[in-house]
Amino acid sequence: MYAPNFAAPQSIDDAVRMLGADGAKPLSGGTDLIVQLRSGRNRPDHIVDLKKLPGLIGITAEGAGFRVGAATPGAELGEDKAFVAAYPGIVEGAELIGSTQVQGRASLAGNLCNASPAADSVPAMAACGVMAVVVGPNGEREVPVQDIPASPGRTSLAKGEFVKEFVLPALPAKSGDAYLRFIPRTEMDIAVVGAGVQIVLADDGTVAKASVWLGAVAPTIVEVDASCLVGTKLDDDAMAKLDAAAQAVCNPIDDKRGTIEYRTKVAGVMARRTAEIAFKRAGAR
Amino acid sequence: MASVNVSNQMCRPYVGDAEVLKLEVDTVRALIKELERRFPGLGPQVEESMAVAIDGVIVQDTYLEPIGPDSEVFLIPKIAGG
Amino acid sequence: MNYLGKDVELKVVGTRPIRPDGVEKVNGRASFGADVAVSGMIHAKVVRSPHAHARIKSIDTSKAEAVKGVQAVITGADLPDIPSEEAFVGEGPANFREMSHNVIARDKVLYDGHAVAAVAANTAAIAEEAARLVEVEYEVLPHVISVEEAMADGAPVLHEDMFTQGVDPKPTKASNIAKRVEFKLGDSNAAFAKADVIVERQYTTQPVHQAYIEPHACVVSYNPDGQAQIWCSSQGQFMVRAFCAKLLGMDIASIRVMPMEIGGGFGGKTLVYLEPLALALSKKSGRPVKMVMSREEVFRGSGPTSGGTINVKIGATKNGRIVAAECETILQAGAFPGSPVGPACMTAFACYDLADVTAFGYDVVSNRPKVAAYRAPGAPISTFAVESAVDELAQKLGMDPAEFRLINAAKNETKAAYGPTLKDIGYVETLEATVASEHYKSDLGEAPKGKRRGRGVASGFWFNIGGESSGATYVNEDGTVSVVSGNPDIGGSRASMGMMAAEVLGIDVSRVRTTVGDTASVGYSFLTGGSRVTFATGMAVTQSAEEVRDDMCRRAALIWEIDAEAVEWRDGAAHPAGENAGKFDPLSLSDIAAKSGRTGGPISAKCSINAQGAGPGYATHICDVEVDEETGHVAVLRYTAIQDVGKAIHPAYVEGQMQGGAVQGIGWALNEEYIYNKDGGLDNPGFLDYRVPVASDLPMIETQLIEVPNPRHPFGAKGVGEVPIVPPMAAVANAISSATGVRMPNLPMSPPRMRAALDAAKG
Amino acid sequence: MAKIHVTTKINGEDAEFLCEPQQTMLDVLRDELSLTGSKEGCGSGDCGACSILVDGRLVCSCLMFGAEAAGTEIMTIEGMSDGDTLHPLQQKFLEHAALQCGFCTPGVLVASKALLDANPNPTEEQARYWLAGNLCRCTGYDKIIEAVMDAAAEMRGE
Repeated sequence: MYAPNFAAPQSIDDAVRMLGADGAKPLSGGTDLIVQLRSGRNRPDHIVDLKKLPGLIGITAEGAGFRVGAATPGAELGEDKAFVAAYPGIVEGAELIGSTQVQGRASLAGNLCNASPAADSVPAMAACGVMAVVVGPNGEREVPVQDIPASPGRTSLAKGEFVKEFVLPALPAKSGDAYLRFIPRTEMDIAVVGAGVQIVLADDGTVAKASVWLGAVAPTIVEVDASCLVGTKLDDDAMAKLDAAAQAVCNPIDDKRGTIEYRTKVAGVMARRTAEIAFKRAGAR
Repeated sequence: MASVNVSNQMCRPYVGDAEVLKLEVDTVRALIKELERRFPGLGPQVEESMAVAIDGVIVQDTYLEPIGPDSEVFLIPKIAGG
Repeated sequence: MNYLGKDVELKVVGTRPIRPDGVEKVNGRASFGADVAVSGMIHAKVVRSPHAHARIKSIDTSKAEAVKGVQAVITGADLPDIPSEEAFVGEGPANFREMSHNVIARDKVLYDGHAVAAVAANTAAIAEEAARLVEVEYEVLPHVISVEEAMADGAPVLHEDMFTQGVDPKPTKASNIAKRVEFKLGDSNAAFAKADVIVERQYTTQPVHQAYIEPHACVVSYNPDGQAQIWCSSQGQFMVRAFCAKLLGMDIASIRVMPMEIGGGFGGKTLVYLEPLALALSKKSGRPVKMVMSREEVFRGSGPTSGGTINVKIGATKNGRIVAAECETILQAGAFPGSPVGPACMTAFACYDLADVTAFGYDVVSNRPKVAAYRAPGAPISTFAVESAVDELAQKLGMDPAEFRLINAAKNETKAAYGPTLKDIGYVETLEATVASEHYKSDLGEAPKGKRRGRGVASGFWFNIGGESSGATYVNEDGTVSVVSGNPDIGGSRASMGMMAAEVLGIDVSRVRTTVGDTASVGYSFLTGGSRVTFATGMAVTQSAEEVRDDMCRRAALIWEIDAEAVEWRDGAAHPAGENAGKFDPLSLSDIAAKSGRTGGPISAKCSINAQGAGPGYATHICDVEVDEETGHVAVLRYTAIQDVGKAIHPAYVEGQMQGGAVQGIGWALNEEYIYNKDGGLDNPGFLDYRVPVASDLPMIETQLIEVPNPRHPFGAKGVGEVPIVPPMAAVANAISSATGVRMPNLPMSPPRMRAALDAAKG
Repeated sequence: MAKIHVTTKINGEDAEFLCEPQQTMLDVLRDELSLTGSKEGCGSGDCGACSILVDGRLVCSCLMFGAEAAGTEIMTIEGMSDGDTLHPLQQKFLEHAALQCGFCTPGVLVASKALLDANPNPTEEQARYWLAGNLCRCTGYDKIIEAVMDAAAEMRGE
């Protein structure tokens, strides 16, 4: 009979030790792990619930930035007015993970470490330069979020390591972020294409810096060369170039959620539409 | 006499090219017996697998339904639903 | 008697009381199949084939049997080998031998998910673990998924003993084509010569699942004396009893089935899957056995409806009269014959008054789960094609699509394309209501940049059925009334049964409590399906209430010592009538109930009938869409369903049927499909990727009830549950066409397909 | 591993149970505590029929281990009415015929309560998006949305 151990450590050290055991898996919101466990795809010997660890749930304003506990459910992000005002794109990503019910549990760290290329919060976080604080047997390190997923279902984390929290940098002045995805319905689907964008404006209202990341179009999220937007106000020409640049980085698969051709075309569309929202938000600041 | 349309494909193995028969029958039971008398095998086929439309009203699995002297009778496959 | 006259004042029928089982369903106490627990119960799980087509070389159950807590393991060898025997069930004829082989495979597995063994153990977790240890050795065979593959020369044949029926001469070689059907009126081939405009096109639809939210579940207790009890959710307790008796070789009297609440069926629970296995396991283990499907098992192992390929050709004169029509429908039956190709052909042109029309089709097996009935089986598939073609014809003629349909609409005395003359139908009324509706006249509004808006209409037909039905009315000693129905209540029928009884008895509906009887407490009833319950079982209940009413008049006459004929029943009481009028105070139902012992004993009546003459149903739907040109996403902006319902007994539940059916149709149109991988495995056996509509996908579904009474029903009711799923796919496709100029002949009209079609149209 | 002993609060009352580590909260509710009002429609968080509130937050009980209930307060459909008095949502669902088969109803009601707790005055669109995780195959959602909007209005005293 399959019968794993279950533990909810109270200290980081205990958690690191427990996760160092063979067949140990961290439990955050559990919305991926429990489904995988039930289907038999993933049967950990030890389930280590991280939610009782200090600081794993909650949002702390830190200077002009934030720290977000790794296991904070997405719904909590959307309820924090200051956070929503600062990082609407990351909230959009987090609030698109599954249903209202799923958002009540699913966390940024889970979404990241499940290492699905279609994870909604990851392109948004990557566009904003979010760092993951990783703890493990060798102490603590900060890693850009995009470096955690290695390939579908696999992360770059070493044995015993887990994400403790996320550091969101202070917002540049006149910046705005956004996340959009395309799905066949209006809710409840896995992204066919997701796009996270952060745009920083120069004093003259043109784009000074643009960071554009796409999900679900390659084995991991990919960055789009958005230099074509710099110095523009997203005129038609710049947008056409962005569309082409987005399509150029796609390396998708044909599957039940979309074809290679379709995903590639829609990647361009999503990049443009998301950039437009981020641009407007930046302008409004 | 009732005019009985047997053009449906399910009747064809028994009736050949016949389409409309004039039959002296007053109930579905009588209809089945008469069809069986004329075309052996058609009786059970109608009884088990077909519905009878009498003047536009579809009946199935019943002997009792009356057939009027000038009724239009149509044999069609039985119908169920979801 | 009937209550149809203009002078009949209905007090209950046509109102919207709260359903009798309502409170239980909002406080969580209603008991569904998986909620049952009985003493000593153990749990069982099915072992399913991972292959689409394979010969079973051997099954080794020893490792599973050795697991601690395992009580019994069965394979196909544990079910009796029964002869081939046709029966009429669900959507059409079925063969019990094939049903048995579908419930558990014998020498071959025929689809991914086909049951091969089952394990019963002390807990569901142990059963699941042990099921993984059942070792099946397969010889994998080549498989076929689509009808085109299945019909191709040299295709792997599923059943070596299957020869196409309905073709002349009879084939000598086995194939995957089970039968050919044909319906013909006049000479369509010659009549095309009269046409000024012809539309000819091929359409395809994908199999879609009924996707009821409650997975199949049952508890079965087989006792050493050979008696068995079954608690399960199904569309027919008598169906479960009959099929289990057949498949296990038992007497019908030895099986009692308790109908639990059913969490949706839509045709998909008109068959047995788990019950025979649970019976065999209970017999073998000596314990009551519970079986519950997972959602994945529901998708892989229970019936969707057919997908199909439909070729339509319709010709019309330039003044808008259709002169010739042909439709070929090829349907997937799944692993065993029995697709609804017959009704698909019969319904294809049932909306139109045509002199020269041919509809024919093929029933084709392939390595997919055997199809089950789904709301108006077959009709949505052929109708999608025909109603798309009719729309295209109207476009070519430059005519309004509703007006074009009005010119050609079937009316009373129209000879239906499938044969009989139509009677008491309300199709024209739905079209007139469409044209007159605020929705149809309204402006579509301006679409945002990059999006296009359009409006479509489409119509649909379903026969509706009657059939064997039982109901009973009991007058209780306190003056309340108990009504028992022989049919599982799948969408509020207990309310409508109670309302019809209350109307007959002239009492408030709150005094009538309706329950669904088990197989030992009410007469036989054919299953809940075919939109038949309110019509047919409603007739039985009405007649039983009438008998009770007449009996109460006799009791009053006895008390008053006058002739029974001199008593009339009104407003819930017996009144002396004729020359006795006013001589005695009325005796209420409660007064008579209180004296029932003295006047002859309990007052009750049971009624078992074979209801005939269910009136056919027609509907017309209006759909507004907005198409995103860049993503191909289609949003339904506004939707109206207009339907002839005969007489709405409980209008809220009639509207509910129309809204639910329309939304299932919208799902079928836009996103739902079975997706198979190259190995013949089902790729989307879950609600994540089998995409049924969610609340945010939809607008309010507006309804308009047209009431053209069915004179064969005491209150004029017609079946209403199935028609609403027939028009939506074409209504959506026609709206897309009006928005974009692009015709979408292939379902689902999912975003990748829509975008590809838009790109292709741009060239 | 031995069973885990969990103490929690369910529908306002102290509760304790033993569960296997891998048992979901839904399994615990249904199999250990005989609270069968929460339903399993999918077991993967896609249908919402098992919706419960944990410390006031809406979750799928099929996506939570029973062991995680320790120290929380849980509300299930069985705790929605106040004694014999139905919650306004329950009453409106009955009045609007917002259920047909009734299988999704417990989950839809719990989710609707969470919506109105968080937002007493939702727009139709907000209600539809909030309830997107509760599949209903019978009603087409129309009467559910009507009932939720009507209950919200009544609870606001309108």
